[in-house]
Amino acid sequence: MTASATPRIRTYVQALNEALDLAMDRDPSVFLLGEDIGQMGGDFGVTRGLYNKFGAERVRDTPLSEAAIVGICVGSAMVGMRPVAEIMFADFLGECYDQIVNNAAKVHYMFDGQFKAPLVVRTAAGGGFGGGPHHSQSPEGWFLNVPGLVIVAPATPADAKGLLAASIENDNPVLFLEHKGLYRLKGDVPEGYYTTPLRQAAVRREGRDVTIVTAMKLVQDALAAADVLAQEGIEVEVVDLRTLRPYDAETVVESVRKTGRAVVATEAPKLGGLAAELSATIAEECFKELKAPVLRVAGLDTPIPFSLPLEKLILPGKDDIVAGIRHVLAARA
Amino acid sequence: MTASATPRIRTYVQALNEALDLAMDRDPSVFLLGEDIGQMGGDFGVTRGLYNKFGAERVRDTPLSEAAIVGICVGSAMVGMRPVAEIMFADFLGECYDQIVNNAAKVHYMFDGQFKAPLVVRTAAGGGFGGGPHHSQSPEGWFLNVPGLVIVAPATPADAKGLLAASIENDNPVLFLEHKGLYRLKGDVPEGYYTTPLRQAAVRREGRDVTIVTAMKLVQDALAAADVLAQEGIEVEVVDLRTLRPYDAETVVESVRKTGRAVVATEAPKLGGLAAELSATIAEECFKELKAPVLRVAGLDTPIPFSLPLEKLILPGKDDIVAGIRHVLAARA
Amino acid sequence: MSIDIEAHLELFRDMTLIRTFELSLEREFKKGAVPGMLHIGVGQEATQAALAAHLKASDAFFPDHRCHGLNALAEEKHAGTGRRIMAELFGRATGVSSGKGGSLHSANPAVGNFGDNAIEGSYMVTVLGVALAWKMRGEKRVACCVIGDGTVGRGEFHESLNMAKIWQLPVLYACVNNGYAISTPVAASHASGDIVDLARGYGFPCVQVDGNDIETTYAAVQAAVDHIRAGNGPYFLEFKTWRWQGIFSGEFRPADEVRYWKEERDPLKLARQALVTRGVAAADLDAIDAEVKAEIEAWIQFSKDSPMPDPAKAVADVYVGWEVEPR
Amino acid sequence: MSIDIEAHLELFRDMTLIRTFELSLEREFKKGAVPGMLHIGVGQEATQAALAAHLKASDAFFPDHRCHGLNALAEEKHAGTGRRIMAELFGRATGVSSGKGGSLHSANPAVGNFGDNAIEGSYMVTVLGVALAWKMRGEKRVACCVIGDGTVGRGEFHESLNMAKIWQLPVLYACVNNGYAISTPVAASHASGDIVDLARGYGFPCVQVDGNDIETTYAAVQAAVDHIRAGNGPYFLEFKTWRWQGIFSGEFRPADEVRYWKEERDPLKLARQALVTRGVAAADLDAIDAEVKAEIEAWIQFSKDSPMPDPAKAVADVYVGWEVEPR
Ligand SMILES: Cc1ncc(C[n+]2csc(CCOP(=O)(O)OP(=O)(O)O)c2C)c(N)n1
Ligand SMILES: Cc1ncc(C[n+]2csc(CCOP(=O)(O)OP(=O)(O)O)c2C)c(N)n1
Ligand SMILES: [Mg+2]
Ligand SMILES: [Mg+2]
Repeated sequence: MTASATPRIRTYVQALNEALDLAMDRDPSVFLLGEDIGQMGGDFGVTRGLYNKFGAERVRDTPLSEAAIVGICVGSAMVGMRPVAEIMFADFLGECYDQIVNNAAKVHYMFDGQFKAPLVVRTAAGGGFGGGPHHSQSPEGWFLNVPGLVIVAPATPADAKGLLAASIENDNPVLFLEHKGLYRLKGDVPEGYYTTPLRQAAVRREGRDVTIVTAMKLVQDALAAADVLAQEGIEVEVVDLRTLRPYDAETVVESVRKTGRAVVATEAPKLGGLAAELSATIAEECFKELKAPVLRVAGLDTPIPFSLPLEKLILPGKDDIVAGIRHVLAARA
Repeated sequence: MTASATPRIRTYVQALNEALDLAMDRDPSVFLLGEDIGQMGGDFGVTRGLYNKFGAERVRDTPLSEAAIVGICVGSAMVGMRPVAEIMFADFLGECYDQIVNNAAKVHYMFDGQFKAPLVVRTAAGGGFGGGPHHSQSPEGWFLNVPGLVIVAPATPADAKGLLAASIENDNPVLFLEHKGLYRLKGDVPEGYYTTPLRQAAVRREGRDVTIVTAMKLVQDALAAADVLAQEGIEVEVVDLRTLRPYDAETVVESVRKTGRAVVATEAPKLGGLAAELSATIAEECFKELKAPVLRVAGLDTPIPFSLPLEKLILPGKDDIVAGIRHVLAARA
Repeated sequence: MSIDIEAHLELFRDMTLIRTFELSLEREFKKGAVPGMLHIGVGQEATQAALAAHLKASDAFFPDHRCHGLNALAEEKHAGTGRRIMAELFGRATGVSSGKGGSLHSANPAVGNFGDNAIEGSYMVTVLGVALAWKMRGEKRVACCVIGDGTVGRGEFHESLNMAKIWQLPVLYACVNNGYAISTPVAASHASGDIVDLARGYGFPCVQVDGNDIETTYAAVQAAVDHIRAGNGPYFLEFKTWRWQGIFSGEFRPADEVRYWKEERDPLKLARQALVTRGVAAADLDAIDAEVKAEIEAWIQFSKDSPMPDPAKAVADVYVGWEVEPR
Repeated sequence: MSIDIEAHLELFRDMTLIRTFELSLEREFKKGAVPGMLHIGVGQEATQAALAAHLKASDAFFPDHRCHGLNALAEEKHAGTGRRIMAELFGRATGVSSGKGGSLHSANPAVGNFGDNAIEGSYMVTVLGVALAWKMRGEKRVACCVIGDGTVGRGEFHESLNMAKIWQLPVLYACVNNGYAISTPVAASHASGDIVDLARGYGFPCVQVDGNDIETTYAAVQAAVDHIRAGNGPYFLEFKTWRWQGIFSGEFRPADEVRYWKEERDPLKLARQALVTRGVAAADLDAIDAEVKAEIEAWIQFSKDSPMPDPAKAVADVYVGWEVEPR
């Protein structure tokens, strides 16, 4: 997409809504299902207006049956539909884990390519609002070791629209993570239908001193951190992963080969998550260029507590990224 | 445990059975539940004889209700029982994922320590026998990013017994992975009740040239690989992780600091799994000492196919470990 | 089937407490003093008061997201005051879960409160474990789970009722059918708008009752608890009721439906009428009302005056016996 | 209610094929020629033959782990030969899933076979999606899932039946109640040993039939499929039957039960008797038998002669359009 003369400012929620609206206009096989997505427009308003426009057949309210919601996606996708499910909170993915991991992700492979599962499971991830242990998690780590699955996670309104459209067009099962802390974020969103390619990271800001690789809401925090450090003359390169599985290791590696230093940041805990994967790949691929160990900035190794001051301690933010970058820069080659 | 004069040879299955038997003898709050674990003794014979000895109350056959099996574990553990569930195949953990991740792993934390969840979910993991995509997976990666959960995975008969007893004694929820390829493995198993400490890796073989960090069946493959390489004068140190979460990073790091080179090996795919975590931690902690990038030997990024020659291509084994070690040794510092 | 007047008055008082608790809480929530999400139980006081009346501290209940009132009553009855439930909602150190749980995860096993699980319905299988332990140990206790009509959509409904039956477990299912799951009408979600129709196949008593009449709910819970304590296995109660809270705070239901339930079926108003008919002076009821209001304001003040949790709590109790690194 | 003699003979032949397929397969399995695990459908031929008779290539069925026979019949009827099901079990390139699936994952959508999912019962919710798509597109097709009595323990049973009803989906539930899940008797697993008791609450037709009498199963499937095709929504059939295979290969059931089912209720023997009674010569039936046996041996030979899958298949089709690195 090209930058338009006057920016077209929309929220992340509006951008997602536009993607659904346009995708449904273009392709009659696209339909939506989930809890309270109809008249109510979903818990976060992402499907608002679509029920009135497309009707109850294509914007389907379901019972609290998360396993069935994803099962229906797989079955209908097997016969040519393009279902887009909303799982109200990402924390509830545990209830349809089997369907995602053992059905959606495997149906193409285990039946020798005879079926495809072009479905999208959209869900609201992330914390920071006092949602407590069951409404705040970042679940990408739960699914990172699952071949066959695609995980997409936009960090800007423009990407929210383009990546959702691309996910719906894609022939693979996509777990689409929307960070709750981004829903109200505003940005320039091009008009009309467009797709943003999957498996391509975006360099959000160029810099030569250190690379930070991250995704979702922390991209915004990383950009803010880069602003702070820029005042000290430190040039931070910010890589927004966008697709988390399978991901664009080339862009990541190229950036770190240039800067020689890397911080990776995720809201999820450090142990066994996306941060580990990124740190491992960077260390393996940039062995010669790395001037300091990769540093993981991540959520603490705990569930997410309700009380706001505690939650703030658990989840990483701009200050932790600034501190992490300083640490990595302090290390001598 | 000390080595006895005459070895007491038992299979891994027998060792597990002894641990259950002795734990039930010692502690009336221990009980077993799962599908066909009663009269039949479980799909792999791990509970054989216990129904006759302890009766239907303490060795409970259940319906095919995996969510309920784990839910019952959590509920009974909250009021002081020590349930040990058998989930017939690890692939079925998807059906009780919510219970493990959002209930068992969080009940202690989110209610401020007022409940504990001292439960064990035993399950048969791993491939290599033509079980196909739903009976062969290594699921540790699904759970590695889940704070509050303990993951234990014995590689020898003696450890199978000691680690299972320790898991039952432990006050945390334990996911206990038994590799199907080890069930018939024989080894010296000490008599009587003993526990093998959790969170302590075992150095299975000492060596100064390269460290291999692995777990479960691949420990046996790594030892075989070390034998092969020893004939060329290459000394491989084999670290058996034993507890996969939270794990013994000290032993791993200490070994790699000594050898300067590391291979990590898992049957599960490389992307986003245990191999990534180990590679990241080694690279971060042994930055100065590493003479070559850490190498991940892992399953290919695919579901597990049924046909044996295909499965053999997907899953790593001794030869892949040998090749991996050679590769790491070939890299100049 | 008339309750004695003392008990009836106490139930009226308990219902008043729930109503006041919830409305005051909502006021504070709207002011921004209460973080997170809020689901309130106004309109459903008769089911919660009846459960609180019959469950002992040695029983267990798994509350749902609208059970602040039940939680507070259990605290009052068995620990002297309900203010620690309020404090939990404010995320304070004095809350029952030290602020780590909030509205959706407040527990206190000492009063029988086994905590909500915000994954709606997941505790339908957890409750089996509690009940099984008690049965295995020969303890005559009741394990109750409160579920909404929407929650019945979860597969665990089936796994739970089935296993409760085959093992004859002492489980009380208290299903609060308020007609909607968020915005979705019960009949659009379920093969039957009467949840008992879905439960009956499991072969244990399933009884549907008017959830807005305290005398009815009180007697129904009594019968259920007696059945269970006598060792007769599980029991399913469906309370037909209605919640005053719409979608979060917005109203979406037909005006005549709203009017009917709020004006003709308000459980508090009905209870007041019944008591007046039994000869209680309106002034006595007003006095109860005033007393309860003062009490709740005191709880709110207590909550506001309470400190935030100690930062060390953030990394405490992840594992029993093992430390987690702070930042 | 008598079927015409042609159809009856064909059903006999189909049942004979299933029996022969399974016994020959078991023989090869015991020799080590067939890898993995094996569950065979001997004793349940009448349910599978009846389903195969009424399901069209344009319908969909999700077979369970004992449905090699149904799978093979669907191949025969709609693709000319069933040998690619056999080859799949041998893990060969010529198998319906090119050897990647095996016994538990053989599919061929061209004949309506949507594949087993070895996570028992998971396809109870997948089938809803197929049925929904057809309903949305106005296609008058049937989506069938075959489930065992044990599989009914899964929570998805509830989610599936409930949603099939509320959306009036064209789903045929074919529940094969053979009395056991591995070693566990149905009555020990379920609130009722009659699965229809658990299904009836959802408010659509639930019919229990003798699963060993081919005339009964044939008529029952006919009625169900007619109902569904006419747009009347879901239908639940419970076939009361018995499997000859015990726990894998060991027998654990009471001797008189075994004798009863094998001698008095053998569906093949019953069908033979019925045909003889109808005037068919025993020699004609023997001829069918011989012909089928030769056919199956040819399928086995075909399987053995077939190559193993191309190694490139190991990394093919993980993602549509994206490559996965080989080793
Ligand atoms: C498994 C799960 N799915 C969805 C939600 C989101 N959610 C919270 S409350 C609710 C509606 C529950 O309806 P009901 O059980 O009828 O309770 P009510 O709010 O009417 O009292 C939903 C969908 C959740 N918390 N858990
Ligand atoms: C979810 C799940 N749990 C357990 C198993 C293991 N398993 C395979 S077949 C089976 C028994 C199934 O019983 P039933 O449905 O009655 O079928 P039958 O074998 O009697 O035909 C079990 C427990 C499985 N494959 N999937
Ligand atoms: Mg409701
Ligand atoms: Mg069965």
